Amino acid sequence: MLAKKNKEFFELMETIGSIRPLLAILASALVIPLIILSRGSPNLRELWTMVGAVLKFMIVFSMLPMVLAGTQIECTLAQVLPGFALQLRVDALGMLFALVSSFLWIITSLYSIGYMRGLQEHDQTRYYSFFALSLSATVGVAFSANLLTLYLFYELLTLSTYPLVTHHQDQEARSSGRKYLFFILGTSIGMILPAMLFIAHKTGTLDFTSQGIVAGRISGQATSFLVLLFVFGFAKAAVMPFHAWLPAAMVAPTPVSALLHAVAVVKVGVFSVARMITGIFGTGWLDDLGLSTLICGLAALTIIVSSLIALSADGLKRRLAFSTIGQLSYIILGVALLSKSGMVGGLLHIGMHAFGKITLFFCAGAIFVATGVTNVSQMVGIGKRMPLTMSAFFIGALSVIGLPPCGGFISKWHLVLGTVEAGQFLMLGILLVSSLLNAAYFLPIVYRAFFCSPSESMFEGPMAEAPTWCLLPPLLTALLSMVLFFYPQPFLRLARLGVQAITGG
Amino acid sequence: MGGMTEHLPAIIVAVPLLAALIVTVVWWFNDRLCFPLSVAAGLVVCGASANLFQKVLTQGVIEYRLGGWPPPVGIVFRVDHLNGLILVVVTLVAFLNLVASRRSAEKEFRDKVGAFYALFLLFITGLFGILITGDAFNLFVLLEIASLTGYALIGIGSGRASLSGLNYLLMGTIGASLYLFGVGILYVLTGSLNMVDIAGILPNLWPSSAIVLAFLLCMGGLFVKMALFPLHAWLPNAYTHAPSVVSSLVAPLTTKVMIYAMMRVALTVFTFDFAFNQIAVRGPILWLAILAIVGGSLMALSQRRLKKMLAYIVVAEVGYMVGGFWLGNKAGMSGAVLHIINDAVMTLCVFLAAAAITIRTGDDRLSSLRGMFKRMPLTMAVMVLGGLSLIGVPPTCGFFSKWYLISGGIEAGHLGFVMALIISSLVNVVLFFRCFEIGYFEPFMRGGEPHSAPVEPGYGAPTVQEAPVEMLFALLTTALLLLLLGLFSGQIVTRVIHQALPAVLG
Amino acid sequence: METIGTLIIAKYNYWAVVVLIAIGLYAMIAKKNLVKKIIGMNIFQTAIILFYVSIGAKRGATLPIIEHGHGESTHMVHAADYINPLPHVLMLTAIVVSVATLGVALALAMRIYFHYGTLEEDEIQKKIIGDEPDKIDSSG
Amino acid sequence: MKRLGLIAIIIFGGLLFSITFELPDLGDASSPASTHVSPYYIEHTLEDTSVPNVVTAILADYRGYDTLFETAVIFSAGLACFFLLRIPERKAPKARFYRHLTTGLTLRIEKGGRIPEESKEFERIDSAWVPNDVIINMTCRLVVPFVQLFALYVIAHGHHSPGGGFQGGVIFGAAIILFAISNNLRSTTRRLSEKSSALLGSGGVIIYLGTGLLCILLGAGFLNYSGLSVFPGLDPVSARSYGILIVEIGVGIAVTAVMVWIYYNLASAGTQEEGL
Amino acid sequence: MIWQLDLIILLMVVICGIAAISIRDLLGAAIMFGAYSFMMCLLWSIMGAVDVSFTEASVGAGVSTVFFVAAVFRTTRRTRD
Repeated sequence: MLAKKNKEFFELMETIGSIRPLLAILASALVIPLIILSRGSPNLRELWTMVGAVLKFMIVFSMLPMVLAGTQIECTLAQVLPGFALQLRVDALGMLFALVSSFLWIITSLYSIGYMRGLQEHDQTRYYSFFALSLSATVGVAFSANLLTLYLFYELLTLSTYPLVTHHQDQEARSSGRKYLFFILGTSIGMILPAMLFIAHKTGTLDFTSQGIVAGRISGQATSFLVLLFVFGFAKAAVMPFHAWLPAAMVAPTPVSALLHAVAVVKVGVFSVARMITGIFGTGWLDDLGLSTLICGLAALTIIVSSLIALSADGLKRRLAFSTIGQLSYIILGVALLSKSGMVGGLLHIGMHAFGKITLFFCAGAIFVATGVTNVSQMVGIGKRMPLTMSAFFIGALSVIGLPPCGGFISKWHLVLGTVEAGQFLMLGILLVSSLLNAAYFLPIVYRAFFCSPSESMFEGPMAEAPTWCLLPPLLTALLSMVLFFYPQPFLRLARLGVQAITGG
Repeated sequence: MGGMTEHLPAIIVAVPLLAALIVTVVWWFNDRLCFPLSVAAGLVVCGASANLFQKVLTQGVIEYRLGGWPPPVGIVFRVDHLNGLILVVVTLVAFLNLVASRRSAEKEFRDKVGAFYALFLLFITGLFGILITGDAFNLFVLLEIASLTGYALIGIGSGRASLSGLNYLLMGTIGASLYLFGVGILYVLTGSLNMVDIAGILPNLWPSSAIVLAFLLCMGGLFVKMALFPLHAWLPNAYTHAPSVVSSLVAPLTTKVMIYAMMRVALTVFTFDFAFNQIAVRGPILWLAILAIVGGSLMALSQRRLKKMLAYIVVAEVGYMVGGFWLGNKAGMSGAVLHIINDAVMTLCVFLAAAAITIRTGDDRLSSLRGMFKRMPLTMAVMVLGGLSLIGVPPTCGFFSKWYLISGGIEAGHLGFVMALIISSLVNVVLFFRCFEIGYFEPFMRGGEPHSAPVEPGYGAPTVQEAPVEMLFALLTTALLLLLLGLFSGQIVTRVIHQALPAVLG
Repeated sequence: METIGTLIIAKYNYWAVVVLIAIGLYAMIAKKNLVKKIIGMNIFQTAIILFYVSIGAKRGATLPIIEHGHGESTHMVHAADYINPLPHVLMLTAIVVSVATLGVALALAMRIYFHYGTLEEDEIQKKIIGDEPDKIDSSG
Repeated sequence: MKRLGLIAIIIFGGLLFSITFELPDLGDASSPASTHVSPYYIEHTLEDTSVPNVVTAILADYRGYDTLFETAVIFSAGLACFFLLRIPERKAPKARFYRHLTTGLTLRIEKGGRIPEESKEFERIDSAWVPNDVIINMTCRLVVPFVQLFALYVIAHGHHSPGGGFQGGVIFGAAIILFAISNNLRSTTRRLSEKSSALLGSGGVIIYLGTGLLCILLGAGFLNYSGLSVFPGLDPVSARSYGILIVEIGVGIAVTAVMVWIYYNLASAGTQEEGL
Repeated sequence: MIWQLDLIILLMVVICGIAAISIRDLLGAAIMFGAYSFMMCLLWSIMGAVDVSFTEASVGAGVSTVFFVAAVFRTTRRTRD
């Protein structure tokens, strides 16, 4: 019955071939030579970065109307293996992610300029080049039509972010970089690659389809094993215990943490997991096997544990990192609930959390640039010195916690609805508890920044904000977080379309 | 010239041989001419092999009778999809290496440049000959010419090189003699030396332990030559102590060509049915391959010299190809053949990069990589690409051959092989990123003092001092090849390699 | 007794080949002196040549040089009258290969002697350990 | 190691031993080796090449390609020994030694001293002690020309009797080596310098390879000497016969030169000064 | 082929071979190797392989031995096994 309905739905759907997805990916990669060539003049170099960013967003955005109209855009690059092509396909899910990441790249680029110049960082050319490369990889993951292509861009992302994470080239960066590679490259080679080959061998295809390709071709036991391999193997999703790289990677310059570890890298992880659940395993098959509970359980565990760790973390970026780990699992949880609202919520959270979390990271960076402070315990009274920054921080925090009037509320609302729909009341409880925990580790920072006795305050004197280019981006993203509450399109529409494509309703 | 194309196979061996002789003569009068002459010969051979491959693709198997005698009376060249493909890659790799060798050859063999180029050309002549010959005994002769020149080229290095060279010579001679012995037994039993002819006669004699022994001797001899674990002992030292320009020639080519010879002997002489169904050697050889992969990788971990580490990686890679071939299914064999060409390019890439670094630092310890990303950015970029390819990261070519090998392992249900491949990939990650870390994090040292303040590696860093132009050209071309082979691997496999595999596999 | 006698007559060359191969291999593996190893290598190679020559032998046949009259040589040549020439040709090549290998091997051995001052493998190993303090680097 | 090697060898030997029973008997005229391909050579050599020595015919024609590379192997060995051992000439030695031929006295002339001019009375030698035995010298001088003559005969008569380019070349080379051993290296290199031996070595192989390539240019295949029949007075069969002769001469030259070349380098440890 | 003669020469070959690898003097070993080669060439000429034995006589017993002697002369006669 369901399958039939699905089929009808797909007949309505159109697929057109176009080179535009490829252009969207290449837009940032192609500016790299220009960036390197103009390494002598910083202004020109950063102009190229901005050109790449804007161009990329425009191309992605130009495909939005088609996707909203229910069209898929396809582009086959090369038939690299018999039966397995490097293929790009833009659907609602990918569009959602690409839109978020390419838009936030523009803002991050602006922020980078302020941050990197403010701190007089070294090797900025390398920094901008690899930044552009990693964005290419991110959009590539978003637009992948099959697991092989996704794997390619996933690995590209890992490698292109390594120099960014270890940008400082000191001992700490070195050990963090090691951890980063160990977890991410190790899992992708050790777990994803064999799992992918196993599926390819058993099914003869790796394409993402709405029903999944595994159903009926691989036994239930093997499927559960594969699910575990994928959920843990995409270590960028930081499901515990494969999360340790994320706090370590916070040694990176803040813009890197902001874009990559709030938006690109980690979201690539959860996006990949979501793709596996919807496109490879198929929701129906997972439901039949009852594996939803397994994934939900893993996610729930990660949510609670990471929130508890975040409570006790003193470094602001470290706290944000653990918060990110928890929020990522929301997305996995939402998708794994397999109920319509839950999935909408999960997918929406990719976007909503991105805006909220990037604001928080921007603020953390701005604080560091302006005062050099990195620990929460040293931020008492900072609201008086940097009121604008801390206001933005407050809004970002609200969004991440999931309170109105911020975008985060919308996604969390859907998640809650989803748990009810799926009848998973335990998960509902966990969502609520974790929201409380979120509030518990964010709000005190804000509270003590503004409301403290003068004797406690560590900052005084007149208002001294961070440089303009560090200040504007967080304000902008904070504003956008609020806007998204009132006007959650096109993300909501995209998420709904995506879920529709999967469940066929 | 239309008439000449039918003589292409002869040209492929005759031209480098002639060039070697002419270089020897010319060198006594003017040593400037050696390099251009060699390069010209390399170009001709590259063109000829590409042309020949094109012909094979359109016309199928090409047979060339030497002296006009039909087989089995005379010797024939037999070029099919398998050796046509490998020939193209081997000629290309040899050519690139020839181009890259210029500066370091002039530096290291100042007054023997002519002899170096002549030996170089004779070496590649031997390899080309092995690739195209259709005669079991002729293969031995060409094997010896390639080996003999290889011993000399390796032994010329400083320090322990001569000892490694002599060890290689002793082991190599045992290998070649075992092979010769195996061919002798085959000759006693069949009365023929032509590969195809022997294959036609052997099935009548099948339940014979003498054939099994002949098979084991041939394989054993080739295993020694290709350094399959546990017969690999000669390889790491030989490749480490050889002059770097020589190791970048010998390392990518020798083992690959020997693996080709193994395939040729197993498939064409003994036939697929015999090698895989009649005798039970598949299992043990597979386990040897697994040991080679794991052992080579682990040994590589404990090395502190770049070239020695790479040499142990070569040992592991031999395991890949041997294992893939002896999986005996279509995916595994395609993977093995694909890996021969990919690995030739990958190994060339990393060994050339190592040579470039050795030229600039005069040292191949891992610590000499310090600050190399600043000092030789392009070389290191190429090395990163080569490393990624050896790790097996898409879209470099190494990923695709690994794909076939692993799926072959899954298809055969041989979990040990799959696990070994994955472990070795992970170890390669550690190996290469250890190198990259040193190059990236540790500042360039000169005379024990950090050349630039470690706090600010960006400023006052040592000036860029890239590899010589010729070498850089070769490096960049190799890097390009790595990507191209990756992107076109689908076509290579379906259009070429599948034609080359025995028909039994479908 | 009779059968054993004929068996010996029929196979003794092969057995000699086996013995010589064993001698050669033993020298290559067990002897520490490099020149001894090289001698062993040559014995090993000649053993295989002997094997080929034994293949070519043909009872009741003569040297593979065809008797012929000048001008009109019309009488039939019977293959059974002449020893199989093909293995001889192959072995000419093999002998030449072995002398070539010998030359290169001796050249290498001389280089080793000039570098280490000895031809004994174990003494060389000791010198290597003494020469290179970073021996750990190159172990294995 | 010793014991382990011994055990391995015994096992290997046992394996080989057990196989011998499967092989055809020694001298068995009906073995496949004697019945499959080799009768063709014996029965067709005369009509194909008009060379009665079947071994020569196979060596230089039927399997001429093998032999080409066999020559190349020898050449490589010469080149390899040169490459490995040759030490570039040292500049101005400290002292020079001369021998007064009639008395057998050795003169040591320090650097800067007056060096005797080229004369029949003095001969330059390399070290204070270079043996000079008149009997050996003279005997060898007498023997060497005959050995060389025999070598030439072996090369030229290879069509009809055992022998050919290789054997002749080696014998010719051995004659020169004999001269070098009995006299000294310096007087030998004066007659056949290292340069000319290297040039002759590659020249010999070039003759072989060139003949093969010439056949291509004349429209036949590589090493197909019947292509030489375009020259006047040759039919394909006699063209093959002459082709074989040319090739054997090439082999002879190459082998002679390379053997001498290897000897020079081995005997003088690469200095080309003081022989055995 | 006279197999009795064959056997005797074979025996000599084996003895020379063993002697060549066991004499504790490299010059002696080289000479024994020459003898070995010469015996081998006799054996082959009895077996009818005249060309091969011709070559072995000149190459194996002749030039090879000279090479060995030259190498030993330039290095050392000493050996411990």
